[in-house]
Amino acid sequence: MKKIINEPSNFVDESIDGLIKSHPNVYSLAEDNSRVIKRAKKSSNKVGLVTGGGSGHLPVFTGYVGEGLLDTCAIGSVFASPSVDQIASAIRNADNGNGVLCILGNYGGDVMNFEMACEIVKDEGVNTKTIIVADDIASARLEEKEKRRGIAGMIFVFKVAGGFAETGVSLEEVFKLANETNNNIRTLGVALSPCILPEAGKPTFEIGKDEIEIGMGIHGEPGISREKLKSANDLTDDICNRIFDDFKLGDNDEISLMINSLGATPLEELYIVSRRVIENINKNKTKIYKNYVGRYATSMEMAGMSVTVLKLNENIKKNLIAPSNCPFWTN
Amino acid sequence: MKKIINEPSNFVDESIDGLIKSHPNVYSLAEDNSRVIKRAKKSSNKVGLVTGGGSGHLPVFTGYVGEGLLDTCAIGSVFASPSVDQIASAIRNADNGNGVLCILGNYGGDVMNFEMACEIVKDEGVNTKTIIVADDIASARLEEKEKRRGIAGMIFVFKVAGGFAETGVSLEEVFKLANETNNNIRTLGVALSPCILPEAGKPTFEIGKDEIEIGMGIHGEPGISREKLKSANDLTDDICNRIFDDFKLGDNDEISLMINSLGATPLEELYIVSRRVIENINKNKTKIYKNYVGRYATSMEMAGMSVTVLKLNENIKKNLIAPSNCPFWTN
Amino acid sequence: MLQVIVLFGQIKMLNKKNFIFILEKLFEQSKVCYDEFNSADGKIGDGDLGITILHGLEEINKNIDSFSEDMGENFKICSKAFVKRSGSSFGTLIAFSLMNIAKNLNNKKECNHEDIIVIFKTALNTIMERGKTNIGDKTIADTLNLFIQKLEENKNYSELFKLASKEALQNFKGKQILVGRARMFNEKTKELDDPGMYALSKLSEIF
Amino acid sequence: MLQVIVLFGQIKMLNKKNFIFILEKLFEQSKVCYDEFNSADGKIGDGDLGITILHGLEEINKNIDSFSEDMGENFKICSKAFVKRSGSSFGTLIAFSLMNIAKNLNNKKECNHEDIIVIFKTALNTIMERGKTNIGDKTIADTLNLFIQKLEENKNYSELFKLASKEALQNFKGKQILVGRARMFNEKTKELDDPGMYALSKLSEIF
Ligand SMILES: Nc1ncnc2c1ncn2[C@@H]1O[C@H](COP(=O)(O)OP(=O)(O)O)[C@@H](O)[C@H]1O
Ligand SMILES: Nc1ncnc2c1ncn2[C@@H]1O[C@H](COP(=O)(O)OP(=O)(O)O)[C@@H](O)[C@H]1O
Ligand SMILES: [Mg+2]
Ligand SMILES: [Mg+2]
Ligand SMILES: [Mg+2]
Ligand SMILES: [Mg+2]
Repeated sequence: MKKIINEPSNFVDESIDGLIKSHPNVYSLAEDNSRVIKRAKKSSNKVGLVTGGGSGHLPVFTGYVGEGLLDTCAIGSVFASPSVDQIASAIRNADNGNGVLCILGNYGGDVMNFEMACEIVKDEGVNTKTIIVADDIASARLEEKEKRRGIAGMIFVFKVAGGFAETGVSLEEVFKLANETNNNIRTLGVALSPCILPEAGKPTFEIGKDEIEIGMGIHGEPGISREKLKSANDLTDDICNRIFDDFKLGDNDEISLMINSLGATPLEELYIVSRRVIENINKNKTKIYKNYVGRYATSMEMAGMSVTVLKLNENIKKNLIAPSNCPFWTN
Repeated sequence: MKKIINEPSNFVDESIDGLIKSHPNVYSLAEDNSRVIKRAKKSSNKVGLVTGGGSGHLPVFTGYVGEGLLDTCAIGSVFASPSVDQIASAIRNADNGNGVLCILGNYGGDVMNFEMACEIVKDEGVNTKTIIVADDIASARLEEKEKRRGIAGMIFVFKVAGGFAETGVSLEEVFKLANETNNNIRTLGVALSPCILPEAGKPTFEIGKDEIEIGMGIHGEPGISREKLKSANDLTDDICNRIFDDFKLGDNDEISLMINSLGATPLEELYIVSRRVIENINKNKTKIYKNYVGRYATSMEMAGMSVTVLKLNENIKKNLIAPSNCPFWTN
Repeated sequence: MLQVIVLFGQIKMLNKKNFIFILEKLFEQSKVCYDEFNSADGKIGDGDLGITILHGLEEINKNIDSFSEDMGENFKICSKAFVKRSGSSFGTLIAFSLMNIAKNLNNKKECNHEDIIVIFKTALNTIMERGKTNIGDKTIADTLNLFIQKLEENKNYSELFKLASKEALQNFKGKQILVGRARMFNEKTKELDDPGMYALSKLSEIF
Repeated sequence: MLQVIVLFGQIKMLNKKNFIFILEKLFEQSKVCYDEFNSADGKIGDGDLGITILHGLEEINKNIDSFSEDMGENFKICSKAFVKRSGSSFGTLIAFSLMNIAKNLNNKKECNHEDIIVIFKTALNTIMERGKTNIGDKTIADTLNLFIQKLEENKNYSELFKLASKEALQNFKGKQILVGRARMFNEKTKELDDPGMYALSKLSEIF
């Protein structure tokens, strides 16, 4: 795995700079913090939406700042939490007096730092609420759902909350829908090969030539089981069974799917997986609404993919397809 | 490199099937040919736009079928031309009496097969014209521009012609703008590591651990020079210099950029490259309009990227951002 | 084999009847050589030449029932049939050639020696134009070129195609292939026959 | 060093003056141990612990001029300063602790032995709550826990911190780290000290 980079220590700052320079109508840098991205044009009359997390997952997290999506994002180093100071700046930049909803993945450092930042801005009079996305069914049992890590499902929460916030509803209302969305999401992934951290220069984990790991986290956190590489259909069936064991769907339920590549796995393979997921779902009467297949939450050039199921209701659906302006989301 | 596939011989058919099943509102299969994709809803009152080429490059070619873009696509096996019969079917499916523009990359087999298909449908009364996209400056000198291969720049032609066709103009007019667009595009890429052909099971080419090849084609065709891996900035400067030697831009010119990953190279790295390209362009007074950074034309999980420059004029610009409905294009 | 020798040793023309006979023989030969053609192509290409030839000839033979006395029409049927199942360069070049031959023959019922020369010249020109090839690039065009030369000297078809196609292979030993997918293998193509030329030589053994 | 021993051997309380003195000493020590802390963290984490501690203490020392007699206010300043430059767990846990300590101290000008016990209990509780840690997970919480136990028996600060932090390290030799980034290294963490606990032990050497 070869990287097109300059000084590894500049990796994050240069990629942020490139993002802003490439899409100046979508993103801009916060005046007070070089690791905080905000929309090119601050919105003035709505609940602010903030996220934050480590770098190396583009389009997550920064990519989803934009009209109809998030307002600001605090950017940590590769696979590392943003600092409390950065998060506090992101919150201040998102606030316009209507309060701020923080949406983050369930990672120890991120959670702590957001908590601390929320306490700091509270002293300054900024009202916040927090949604901790926990969709990865591999990382804890259903009884401890709140302990699960947040992975690709996060983007559904960004989009639904983002769409709803744009309508001018209150912080409490956005929180409620975001929370409902979070509870309606299940994700399970599989890792095939590691990525290389620019500063470390070595792979994040080791895995045999013919091995895969079901449920491995996007930083290489241990998964459910390490297995021999099997056919796309067998693998997909296994993933579907585990998801639907966790998440019973009724005949009249309607869902959206996200088939997400961790980076290197190409679209062709995602569609082979997507096809099989849909075949599995079509066995019962669950309706499929709109699907998302692509690179939505990555670990740089890691190979692997995840399957996310979002159960819809009218309000979630409406906001999922509400207008947005973001290079990584097609309506 | 591990693949999530079933029988290698089903790779193409299963990924097409997955594409259609995943986005049934965008794509459908032609009734008369299982390797021809058409829009979910045939348009009735415009010039038809057809493309075709080998599989393994998603979103190219099939992905760009959709409202505001192409009407149909003929799909070959991995890295192989579609057959004349498939192309003829794609043309018939795109035609609604207003003639058909074929837009394809400059590859021997594709060109021949499209020529033959056009002759066949001519006998049936279908009027066609053809644009052979030739944007890869590595593949022939400027004096022989028509011999250049077609790579990522193709997508700009799809989009501009697609937008314009939607306005109901004549075949002649769409051809003219598509041709102009084609002449206004230059691309240069670099390959870092190969991909694996599902049926062959082995890499498409060999390259040293610390080597890159400037100008290598998307199937591994020989490039301009094989070099030691260098910094992103040095590499980007080299690519920019070669492009702007070939393509002199004036102070009042306006351009759009596409920074395209061949597959594995992550967005973070593309943005490091994009940043440097923009810095280079900002040295003179060329204006930058809208940029596209992502995986637009890939070789499955190949690592590498390409830089495309499209010189704009009012009509190209208008159609570049005209509405479209395609999972791989954001307006 | 005797029947063919008779045919080509003596009749020196092409009509519906012997055309069908040749096409049947070619189809049989393409089955025999299927693996051999694929593996020749596999060394420096995508290994589908046997498939292309077998499928093309199979499809042609399926359409033989619709042949008429009009040789132009017959070549047209062949062209459409050949291309139907083929996605590869060889298939398209042959189909293009068959189409142009059909145009040149118009309503002819019998092709004499001169017509046969025109048939091959048409094929050669078509391939050079459509394939953007020159004589000397080490492709099927070079075999056709030698066919034409020999046809201009000689009317003994039973020997001519067999010998000329072998001679063509000989002439290009040690030379590099300059077009098509194979050219990407550069030096390596020097020691190997061009798969298309090799296939023409094996197919000529029916005569 | 004599001055410190005098301070902690005899005065047994914390006010603006000796707090500043301690913070200066800690900053000096963090420079000395910078590489050591980073590499201890690097073995089972991201190698930024030295950075976190140095930057945090540097920022605190920059703000010492704004200290008042009100110890609650001083701890608040420390909390804000520490967190400003840190992105890592250690930094946030310490900053959270300093903030909660500030709240508990209110307007106190002098913290006596009982207050000092409260300070450490507040830190321990904060870390357990915010870090979702338990005693026994092999983290800085375990060092603080031993500090509290020893403080309840003993008032000789000059020995206490040094010895207790070393003892804590000893107690966890052979045990696995159960929280934070390091837990991902499983078995490997048995033979190694928790970097945070190790840092507390080295920092305690200032006393
Ligand atoms: N452009 C060309 N001009 C002339 N002959 C060609 C050309 N391209 C291919 N051929 C002939 O076709 C043969 C390869 O046929 P085939 O395997 O069907 O092509 P492909 O590479 O498309 O799979 C070559 O050996 C060569 O003789
Ligand atoms: N959740 C936690 N609870 C208690 N202590 C923790 C926790 N996470 C980290 N620590 C302490 O912090 C130290 C690591 O600090 P640091 O390197 O700053 O963290 P990070 O892993 O975020 O880079 C650990 O050795 C441990 O003592
Ligand atoms: Mg071939
Ligand atoms: Mg082929
Ligand atoms: Mg650390
Ligand atoms: Mg850290």
